[in-house]
Amino acid sequence: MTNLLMIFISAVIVNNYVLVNFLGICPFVGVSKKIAQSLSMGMATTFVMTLTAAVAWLINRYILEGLNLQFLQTVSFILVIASLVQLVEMFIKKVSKPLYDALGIFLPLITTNCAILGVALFLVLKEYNFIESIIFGFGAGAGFTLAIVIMAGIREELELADVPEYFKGGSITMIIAGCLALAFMGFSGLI
Amino acid sequence: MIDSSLIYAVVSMGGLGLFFAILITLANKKLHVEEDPRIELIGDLLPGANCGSCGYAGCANFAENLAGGKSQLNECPVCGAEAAEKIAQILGVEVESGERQVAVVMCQGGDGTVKKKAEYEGIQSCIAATFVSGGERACSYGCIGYGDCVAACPFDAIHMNEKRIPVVDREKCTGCGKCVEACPLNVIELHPISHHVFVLCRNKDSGKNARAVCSAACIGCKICEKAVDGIGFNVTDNLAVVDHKKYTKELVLPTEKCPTKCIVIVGQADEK
Amino acid sequence: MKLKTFRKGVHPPEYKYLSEHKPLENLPLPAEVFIPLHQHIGAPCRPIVEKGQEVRTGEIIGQSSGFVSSPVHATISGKVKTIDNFPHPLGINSQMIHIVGDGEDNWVNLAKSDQDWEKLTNDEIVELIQKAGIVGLGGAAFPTHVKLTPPKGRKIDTFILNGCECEPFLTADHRMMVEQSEEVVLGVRILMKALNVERGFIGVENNKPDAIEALKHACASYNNIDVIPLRVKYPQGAEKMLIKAVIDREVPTGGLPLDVGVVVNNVGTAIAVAEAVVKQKPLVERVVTVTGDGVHEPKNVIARIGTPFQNLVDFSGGLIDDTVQIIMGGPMMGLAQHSLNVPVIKATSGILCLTDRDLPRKKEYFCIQCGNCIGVCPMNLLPTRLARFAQVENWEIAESMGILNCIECGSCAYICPSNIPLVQHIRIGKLKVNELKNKQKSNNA
Amino acid sequence: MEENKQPVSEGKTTEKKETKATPAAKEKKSEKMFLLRSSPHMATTDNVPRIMWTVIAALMPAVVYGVYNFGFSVLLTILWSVIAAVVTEIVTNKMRGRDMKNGDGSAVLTGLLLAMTLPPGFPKAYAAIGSVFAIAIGKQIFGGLGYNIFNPALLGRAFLQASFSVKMTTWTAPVSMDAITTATPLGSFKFEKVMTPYFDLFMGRIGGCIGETSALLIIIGGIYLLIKKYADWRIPVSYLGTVFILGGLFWLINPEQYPDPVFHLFSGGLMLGAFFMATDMVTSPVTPRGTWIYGVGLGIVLIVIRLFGGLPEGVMYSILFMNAFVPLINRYTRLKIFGEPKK
Amino acid sequence: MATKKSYAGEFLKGLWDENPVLRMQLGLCPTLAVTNSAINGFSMGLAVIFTLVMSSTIISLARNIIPKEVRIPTFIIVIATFVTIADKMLAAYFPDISKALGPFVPLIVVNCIIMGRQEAFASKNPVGRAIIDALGMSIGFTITLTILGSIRELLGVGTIFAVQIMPSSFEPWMVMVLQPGAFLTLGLMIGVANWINARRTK
Repeated sequence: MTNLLMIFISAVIVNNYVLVNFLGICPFVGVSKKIAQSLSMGMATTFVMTLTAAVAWLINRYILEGLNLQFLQTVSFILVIASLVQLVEMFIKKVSKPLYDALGIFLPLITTNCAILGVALFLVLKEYNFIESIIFGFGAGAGFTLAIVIMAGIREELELADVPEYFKGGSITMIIAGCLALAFMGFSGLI
Repeated sequence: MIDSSLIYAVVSMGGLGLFFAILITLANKKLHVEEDPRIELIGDLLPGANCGSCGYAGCANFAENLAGGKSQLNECPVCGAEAAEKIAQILGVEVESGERQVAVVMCQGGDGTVKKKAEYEGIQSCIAATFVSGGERACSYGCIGYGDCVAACPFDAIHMNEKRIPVVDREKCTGCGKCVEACPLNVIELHPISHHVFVLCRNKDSGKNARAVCSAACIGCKICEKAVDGIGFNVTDNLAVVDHKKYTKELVLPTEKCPTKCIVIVGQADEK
Repeated sequence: MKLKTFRKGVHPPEYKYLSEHKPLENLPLPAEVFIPLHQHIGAPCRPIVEKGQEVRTGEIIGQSSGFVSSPVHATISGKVKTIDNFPHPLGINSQMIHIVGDGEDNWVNLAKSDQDWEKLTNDEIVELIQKAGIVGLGGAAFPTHVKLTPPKGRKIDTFILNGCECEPFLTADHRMMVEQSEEVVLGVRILMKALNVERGFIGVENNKPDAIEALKHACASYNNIDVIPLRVKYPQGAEKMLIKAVIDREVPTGGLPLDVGVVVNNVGTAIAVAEAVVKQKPLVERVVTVTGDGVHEPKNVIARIGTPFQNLVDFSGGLIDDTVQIIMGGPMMGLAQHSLNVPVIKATSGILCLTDRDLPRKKEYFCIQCGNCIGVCPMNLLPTRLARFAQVENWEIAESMGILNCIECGSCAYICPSNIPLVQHIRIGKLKVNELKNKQKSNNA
Repeated sequence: MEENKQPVSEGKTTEKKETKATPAAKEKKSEKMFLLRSSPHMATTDNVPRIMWTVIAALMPAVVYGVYNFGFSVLLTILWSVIAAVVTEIVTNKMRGRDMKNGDGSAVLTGLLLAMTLPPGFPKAYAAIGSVFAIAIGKQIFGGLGYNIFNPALLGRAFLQASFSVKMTTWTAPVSMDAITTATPLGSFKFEKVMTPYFDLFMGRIGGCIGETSALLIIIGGIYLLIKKYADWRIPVSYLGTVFILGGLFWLINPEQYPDPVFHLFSGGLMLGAFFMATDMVTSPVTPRGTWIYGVGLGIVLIVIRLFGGLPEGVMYSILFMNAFVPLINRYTRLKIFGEPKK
Repeated sequence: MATKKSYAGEFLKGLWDENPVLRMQLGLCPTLAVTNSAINGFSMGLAVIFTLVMSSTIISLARNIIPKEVRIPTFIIVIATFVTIADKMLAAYFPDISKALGPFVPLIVVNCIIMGRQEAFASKNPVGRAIIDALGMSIGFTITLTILGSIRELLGVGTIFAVQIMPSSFEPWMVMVLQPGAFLTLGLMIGVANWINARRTK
């Protein structure tokens, strides 16, 4: 139990996906302009990450390891992720329009989010078991959500600020991320 | 050994691929949702990298917003010029019928021309000044001079001259009307670009009062009306107005005759 | 005992000593008056006299058909010289009737004797008040008869007389309460009858002990009227704050005092009502405090409406050379004037002449988010945020944060250490938000 | 008030009557221009520079004690830091074409606060680097004073901590007395389980950063600020309160493993952080409810880092971490508007 | 194709005008993650050059036979194949670098630059152009990464490409090779690039 908690906290804060591991930076910069939007994005990502973690673990264990085909990791993971995401998107779109508007629209964006593939690759690297993998995927998603919502809050605030012309947009976002990374360094050694 | 792993590889990847390909194709049929056909067309033209740089949730979402007229094409930093052109065609950006409209500043009461009535201190914006007796200029009809219109113009087509009266660049102006909205006293009007003769004043006070506050004010003396035999110029409420319907180029311009020189030919240069 | 008051607010220096002990004085009859046709909230009047026409004092010269409107009367007898646009103290020029006096002050026929008002019906009282052209004399100039006619089904149970005069410098109401306390109480009784209410309160800030004393004495025999001393705090005179302070009811957002069963009126209004109902005398004059370091001799003057400010300032000894700013009303909410040629209107509670000493020109700094403005906003808004959202033209968020609830009392800008013109920013925001709302409404319709 | 009353003659009024009829005549008459300004026309005498300098003054007892405690050389460290901050402020403002008359004292305060959180033996040049970073990246790049998200001084310190972590954790003994220990009380507890006497903690007879040793003097300065209302009392109360309660809880669970709450309060940079850093107006929430949330969050993060993290001290990180949440807190803790129905 | 650029133009746009990192802010994950030294940044750049050029070639050649509906999965598989090849090559010949880059080599698959170029360019242009475009883009990417890596290495360790540059008295700013350093340096670089661009277009 403690072990699972540790994995979770580690994924959320100590080894935050965005700020410490540099994964999922593109959506982190792109979709962090509005709090509401980034929250949806975070939740959608968390959902897909959890799902991916489970499926990737299964594929890795029962197909790749079973057949000794580890070199196909990248290809098979990305294939599975892309297909899964597309299926989920279609499904949500059909089933619930409000849910689709809130979360579904972010799904295509998530396919090419390296955080997702990252989850799959990391959990193989760290040799987690099935439950651990799911917790890890969920934690990584939560960490992503945390970072992107904080960033969106700050960026909405900076709409009101007099940021120098040349540093607007991607530049100031990176610098804020740097400051956040500095702040998150306080948690190093926590786990 | 290599052979067997090769076979396994081909079989497993092929199997996975086949499995998902069939699944997606089926799902696509079963779960299809009707939407604006333009969205798909636009989506095809967008880069499709789903990078999120536009700030939307992926290309499809961006396409939806484009089709809904909620976003601007230039928000996508990846999209090339060609694609942009084609998308613009799909969107069928409405070509306005009739003549191009441009903004005209209906006031010449700049610094030195209009009397100054007080010192104004506070937010340097026209709308803010309207809360405080309309700022420092004595004329309560004309330009306040803090440039809200300049700030409102999305095309950089309006600028303050040295007398703090806005000047419209008729080339750049698209007639969007943002400046008209921004001006708290409605000093700026939209007119077809072919109209060149204007009475650049809006002061409706009696001639005496108007002249007292501004040396370029229309004083309602009706000289212009007489000069063109009442065709094209009308004086109502102490203010002369050009009737562009009746006004023709053949008529002698009363520009010179106007005692305060408030009848002005605007931007005829661009007609050449 | 702890004095009643509302939450938050500020306490600026009072400066009342300049004029609080100066008795009311009658201004000599002006040689000419400019009577604006728009002196109240609501539809402006149309002139019903013509150029050259002879008028007598108290004659109706401007009338409007709208319900939320109030007639204007000639305030001196003489001849209408012209009807034209002249500078108005509320800002830009507006239509006024220019009367040149004959120096005789001939009145229209007034009632010979005092009317026994207690026999009148409510409607008759309200009609007399409307005919007399009475509007809120505290500054808002809302037609009084409208306030006295609550919509059907609304029960008014309390009347509050606003004797706070929370603006610094101003002492007009104070002097009236001291010198005309009997009439004030009479006005309260008439208003209470018109409204059919049993309970009446007179809220007076504790810095006017003589007024409290006089009023207590005057209403000693009426046990349904209480004088309530209040802690000195700005903006206690704002209706919503006063109701909160006196009877602890909170007017809902976007609502009016009548939503909590209360009608609030100003001291000057009460006196005007008393005169209008008992003597049938229309509103032709009001008390104006002429004060500030910029005049030689601050005074409380009874002036005819339409008298140019210049006359009042001259009567108070004229301006000193250092005067830099003329304000109509108090220093917190008053309007800066660009000229002394504007006339006294029904809403002119004071003419404030300030020098550089009172008005050091302040430099604006960046907002440091100190939150002082939030600590004083009586409406519990976040002024710094509202102003910022107005500055970046994010009207939707500004509206969602309640920008329309701002009463523009100026407490936030007063307390701001960065000297940011918060009120001005918020005013722009309110204007734009209202514009947007109207646009949406017309789009939906 | 002067009493030289001018006679108001009849003649004067009639004279006016002629000149008043038209605006034209009016203009000639009153050449003097009045000032048009939006209400309110009165303002407090408070202003931003005064606030900044008051905070600096409130820090002075602790600074003086720091110099006394650690020797004259720390004064030079402080000077280096302050000068670097001011120079950076001037240069960056010039680059943005801003009016430099806007000297508001905030750069001095940032430099001073940064220096106060450095170890006494910290190289002066590095202190200056920290200051430059604090002003340029911590403040100016966000648009200058009032727009920064993170406390600039702490951001500068975090930068130094990450860059020169060895130097940032090398403590020199106080020179003013027989040193009890060269390590900070928190460090010695965390790594050696050695307690420091309360009285020394309270008075500042301990090792530590330049300006954070004497809890007493910091509290005096802090209370002065609270009285002047230049700091929000809710923040130190909720911050210290949370640390006390949470620290106490853990202490009750296992007194061997975790220090007692009083030790938590008076050790490390908590007092300085609670009174001077967390209360920084720019980077703390503006709403009352927001400040409570902020303070409690600070306390939780601090305890977590102190008890479970790899570092002995977490004041700086707790404040920086919570700074990041301030925009969200501000957004979601709007006050109930007067007359708004209760939810 | 109204505005057809010259081959040189097609190549140069990747270096500056459409520089993937500085101007379009794409492919940021590897940019940040592997630039703690110049050599790492450079190697990542090489891997991207290889992947982008190869996959662009294939996709450009096959652009007329790939059905529209499944083009994205097809692209992904093609890219993933080359990424795996690059990964294995690195591991075989430069095990140290491969270790340093860690999972970021396989993560090239989901690098927006590569996907974006396939969608926006290679799938619509003949093979010659596609290769030139891919070269321009990936070299622009490589140069940016190398510069970023050099700055961080110089300040964070005192060396560039492991050659000592700073005097020995220089105490390295450790933060520069850590995560905050990556974000901050890139942020400042983008800002400076914006500034240069503004000056250039003036």
